[in-house]
Amino acid sequence: MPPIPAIEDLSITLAHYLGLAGTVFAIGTVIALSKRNAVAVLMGVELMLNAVNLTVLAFSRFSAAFEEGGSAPLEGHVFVVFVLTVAAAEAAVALAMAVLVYRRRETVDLDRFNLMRG
Amino acid sequence: MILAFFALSGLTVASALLVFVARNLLHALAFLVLSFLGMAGLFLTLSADFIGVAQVLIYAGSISVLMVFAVMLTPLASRNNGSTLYVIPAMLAAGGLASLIGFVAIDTEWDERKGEALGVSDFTTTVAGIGDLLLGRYLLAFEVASVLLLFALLGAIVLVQERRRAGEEA
Amino acid sequence: MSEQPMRPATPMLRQIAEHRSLLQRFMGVSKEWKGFALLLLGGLGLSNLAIAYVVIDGRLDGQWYDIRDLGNVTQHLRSWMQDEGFHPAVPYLTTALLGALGILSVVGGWLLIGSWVERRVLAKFQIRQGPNRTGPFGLFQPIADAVKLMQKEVVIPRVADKFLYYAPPVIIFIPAILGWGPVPWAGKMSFLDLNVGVLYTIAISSLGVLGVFLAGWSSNNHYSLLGAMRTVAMMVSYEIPISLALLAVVLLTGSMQLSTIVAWQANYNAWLIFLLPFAAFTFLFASTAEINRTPNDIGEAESEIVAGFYTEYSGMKAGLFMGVELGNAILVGAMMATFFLGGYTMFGLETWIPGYLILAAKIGAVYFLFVWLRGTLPRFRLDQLMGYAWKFLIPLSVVQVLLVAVEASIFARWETPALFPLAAFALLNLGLTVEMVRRWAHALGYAPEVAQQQPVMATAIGGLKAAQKMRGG
Amino acid sequence: MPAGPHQLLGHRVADALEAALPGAVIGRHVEWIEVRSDRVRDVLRWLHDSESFDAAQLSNLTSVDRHTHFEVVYHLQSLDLNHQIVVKAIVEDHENPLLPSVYPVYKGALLQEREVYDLMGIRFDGHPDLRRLFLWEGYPAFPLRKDFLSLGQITGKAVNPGLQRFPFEDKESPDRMLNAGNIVTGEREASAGNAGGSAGAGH
Amino acid sequence: MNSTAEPYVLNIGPQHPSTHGVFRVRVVMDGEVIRDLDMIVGYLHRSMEKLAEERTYTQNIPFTDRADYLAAMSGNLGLALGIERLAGIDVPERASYLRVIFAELQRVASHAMANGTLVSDAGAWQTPLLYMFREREKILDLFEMTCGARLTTNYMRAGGVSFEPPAEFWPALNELVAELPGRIDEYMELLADNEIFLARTRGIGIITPEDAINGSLVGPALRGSGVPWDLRKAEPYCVYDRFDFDVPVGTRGDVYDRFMCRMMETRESVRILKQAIAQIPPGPHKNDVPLALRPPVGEVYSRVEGPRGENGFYLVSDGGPAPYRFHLRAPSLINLSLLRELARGASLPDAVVTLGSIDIVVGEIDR
Repeated sequence: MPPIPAIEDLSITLAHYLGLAGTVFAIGTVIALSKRNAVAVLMGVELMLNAVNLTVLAFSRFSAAFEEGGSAPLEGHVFVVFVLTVAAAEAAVALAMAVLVYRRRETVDLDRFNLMRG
Repeated sequence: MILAFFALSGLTVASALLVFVARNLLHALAFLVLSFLGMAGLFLTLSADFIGVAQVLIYAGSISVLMVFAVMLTPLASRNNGSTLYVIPAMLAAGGLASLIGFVAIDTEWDERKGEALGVSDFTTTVAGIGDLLLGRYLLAFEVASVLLLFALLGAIVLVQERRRAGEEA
Repeated sequence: MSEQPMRPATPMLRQIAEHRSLLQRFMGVSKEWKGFALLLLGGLGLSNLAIAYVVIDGRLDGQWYDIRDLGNVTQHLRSWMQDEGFHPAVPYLTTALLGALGILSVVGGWLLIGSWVERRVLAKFQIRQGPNRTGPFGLFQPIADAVKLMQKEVVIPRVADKFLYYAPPVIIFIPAILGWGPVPWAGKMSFLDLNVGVLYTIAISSLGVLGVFLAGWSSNNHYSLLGAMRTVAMMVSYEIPISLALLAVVLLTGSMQLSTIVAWQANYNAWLIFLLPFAAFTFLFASTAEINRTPNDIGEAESEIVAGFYTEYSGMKAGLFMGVELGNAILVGAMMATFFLGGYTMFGLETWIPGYLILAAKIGAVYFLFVWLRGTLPRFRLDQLMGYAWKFLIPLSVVQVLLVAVEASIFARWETPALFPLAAFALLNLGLTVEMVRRWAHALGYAPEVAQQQPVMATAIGGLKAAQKMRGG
Repeated sequence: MPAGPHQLLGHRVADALEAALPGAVIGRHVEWIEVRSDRVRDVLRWLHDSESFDAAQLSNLTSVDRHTHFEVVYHLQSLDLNHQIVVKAIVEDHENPLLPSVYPVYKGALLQEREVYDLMGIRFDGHPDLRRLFLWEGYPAFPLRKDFLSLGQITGKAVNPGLQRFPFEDKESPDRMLNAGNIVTGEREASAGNAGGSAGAGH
Repeated sequence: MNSTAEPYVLNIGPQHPSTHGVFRVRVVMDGEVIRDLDMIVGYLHRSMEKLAEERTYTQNIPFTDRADYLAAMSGNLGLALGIERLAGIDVPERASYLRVIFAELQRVASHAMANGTLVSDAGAWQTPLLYMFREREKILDLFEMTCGARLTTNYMRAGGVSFEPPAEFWPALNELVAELPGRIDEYMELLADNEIFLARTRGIGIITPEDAINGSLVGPALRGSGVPWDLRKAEPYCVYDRFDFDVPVGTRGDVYDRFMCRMMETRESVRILKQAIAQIPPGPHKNDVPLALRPPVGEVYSRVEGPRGENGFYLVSDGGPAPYRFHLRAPSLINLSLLRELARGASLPDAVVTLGSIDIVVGEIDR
């Protein structure tokens, strides 16, 4: 185990961001897997997407090309833009479905959705 | 910079945890928005100004409002934020996932640029670059994404209309 | 007896007859005091002229004590601190804190002045006096109000969700302050000159929605919830016209940076309100919906849902809501001035008098417009407002964005003086806007000549048969 | 002559009614007609539908307590012909007054009949929403009846049986039935001293 | 908006800005739409009809001030006419003219109040209300000059009016009558073509003439529906048959028509005022009538066209000094008969505007 560096020597590296993203992703996973309410599950999914965005941006920021070239590598940013787009679309449709499911089945409790059980 | 990173990450992780813990769905929603805002701050530390602001606009401003509507359209009884029986396996799986990611993050020798994440000099504009890329190399993907948004819009409208018809029949 | 002036018969008439205007009262004071006041005024004017001469002369230009642009001062301070060898974070933090303090004091000052102006001007519109007891012209009334609000007991509903009840006054105050960040007060005087300033503005304005909703929901009152749902629906809807209007601005000026937009307008001596009249109107109208001002104040429609989302708030919490409402009005004034009215510039006048004063004057003008609207217009209904946004503003804004895109591409390829294309664009946009609005309104079924059908005069009385006869004839 | 300037003579209305609805009219007067209380809806419907009377509007509905019976007074207005018809329904049963509601004929009777029920205690059969209007549910008396309070009146009438003191709303009681002991019917003399004492304390 | 949410009960009033007093409505709402409505009145109930049975006829006149406190003169006039007809009392001609003048002034004042509050209900932040208050203040000043009171005038008496107006009354009245048409034009300019006001009031709260007649609606609510019915023309009391005036009648029966009918009635009132000022004869303002009046046994239903419609007074005399039965026909209450039908299916803002256009006075509803 390496010694903990003093606060002056500490610099934020890619690993910090990746660890943070992993933590948030894990929390999102727990929420998405364990929550009963459909909206809460969606919250977990959004958190997971956010963590992924953070990872992508960190990679973009800490890539070697950033230092070398004059222009920043913005592919990661473009990727995040698409993720945001898809997240917005997904949220709209998923929430509409949650409301619809409530109208049909009078509940948003995911445990009660047993249509496939036959 | 260090302070900013740790404060923002602390805010993000703590609010994300509170989303899990909160009893009331609307409390969870409030914490979720806080988490989104912390995440936007983290984006800014990565000199992603456009993405940071877009994060605020889309997540904190719009998706949270969508969720508010979804919560309000469901009755009072289903506004709790309870967990299912899967909470223990889910936590185990997530813990494994987090440790795996952490292990990979620490263990890999990244070909990365060292130093402080945010200096003044490299906080350049990203908007023009993103715009060039979106309308240049990724034009097809951009168009597909716009079509996806359109279909999401139409899909939501169709769902709503079907719901209304079902309500009239009932 | 009839020669003598008649004594007014009622106490109120007597009071009116004995009332003297301020001018009359001034003319009545003694000669010494009059001379003193005139001397004072004259001295002030002369000294101002002297200062103006020094400024125009150019002797103050570029110096840190040039108060025409307070950005000089902070920049000077920052470079001095960097030269002195402080830790690199210190100069930035110091200037940032100074700027934040400046913004806070500006907002606070506007809150005090704005509430007085609103009450006073509204009173004049409504042929009454307005606050006139606390201090000269009632100028201290806002302070008295603030003190009163702070002293008042905060009553919390027993069934309220305590956690969420406390948060909203703070939550909605944050965007009202943050929104001032990118506003350029003078050439270098901008706290947060983001290159995504326009996007930042939209993002910040969308943050208030959640505070409003939580306020309405946590109060556990039907009026509050109704007001909150109305406000949320309206704010979400009207973000789209605002975004489209600002998109037209961004397309034409080619920048999302607020200082660049202002510089563009100053460079071409063309305010964007002339070039993009429909965008300006859309921005103004949609802003009134965003910030809950008349004629779109349905979120707190007094005659329907008492006070809307903050019905259950009392004391300083309600005061914060009202303050945010006023502060948002002034913020919209600043945005309107920056985007469409040339910001801190005034056709070259900004080299003579400080730019922040020009911006303040423009903010005041827009704010006066808001007060005027509030004093004049009735309120729309929720469905009418939503229909107005979705059926009218958004389609026309999309058309306008397409038009502006074409114009911008032409303008970018234009070599010779920009006067001709800009004049052509202004005329074209104005004409097309008028024509488009007229045709689209008719297509949507707007028919004023039918709506204004007046009652008819009947000379004979009757019942149902007479009514049927009149209706048939 | 206290009749209105455009008031139809009661005899004319009574003659026409006698021909159309025999037995409904039990009294005629120069200003008004008196009809049987159970036929009042038929009478009003006939007047409303008839061409020559055209009683299109029920302009006023009120009631008078005559100690032995109630009169429910209907002022009907014809807008086209510009005349007024006064119909009085005589409700003989003073203990339990009941007569048919005219709401099916005149929608304007909705609140006026509620008011009469509230203040005079006359129930209307067929009224869609017969509740107290001004006073709350469970108010122990009907104030416009002449025997509302047992105190004497300046008109010189004898002391009536009725409430000992003015009733008040009992907010504690869940159904807001209030001071039931206030209603004195038979044993008034027995508890007179007690009630009088409380009335004195109240003042 | 969220039209599929579960219905909930909203309690509007008794303290609410748009109920014009202590009027309470319990509303079952589905989102913004009203599903059902139950009005609860009686917060201002003073049991006038019962109290009147223990007071003499003259003592009962102040009750009419307190019933419709925005149109005290009209209430006074109705009761005074009733007493006169019951007891067979003559009125001097000058008194009749004075009665007409004051009743019309009262109508202008009351309509100003009604229209101002209606526009206020539609969301204009009190500006039209305060403008209309300006004229109302002047009219109330005239009342104060004449009888010392502004609201509860207690002016008409059986056999005439209580006071002759003072000398300064007539110039002030002339001035007011001269400036009123301009003021009315000003309000018409502000409101009649206002797009937002039209959007809020056109096609809202439509009452058909059949419903209006059958629902016992009177006054501007009836005339707004297109029924040309005005008691001043149908049953000319006082000296109304000597004046030339028209009756404004709405074409669609919506809120805007009721508003405009009031506006134009104000103009007609000014016409009547001008003619009355020109024609008023000299003479006594009052006939001597015994204080403790004992009318013969009989009953009378007298009515006048008040600002809110037919102000009816049903008096039953048993020969004593006090009426045996005293009933006020309250137009405010009876005009509300159709409120439930109008409000069901309307949205909350529409219902508020509709209620404002019916123009209720709670003192008269509750009595």
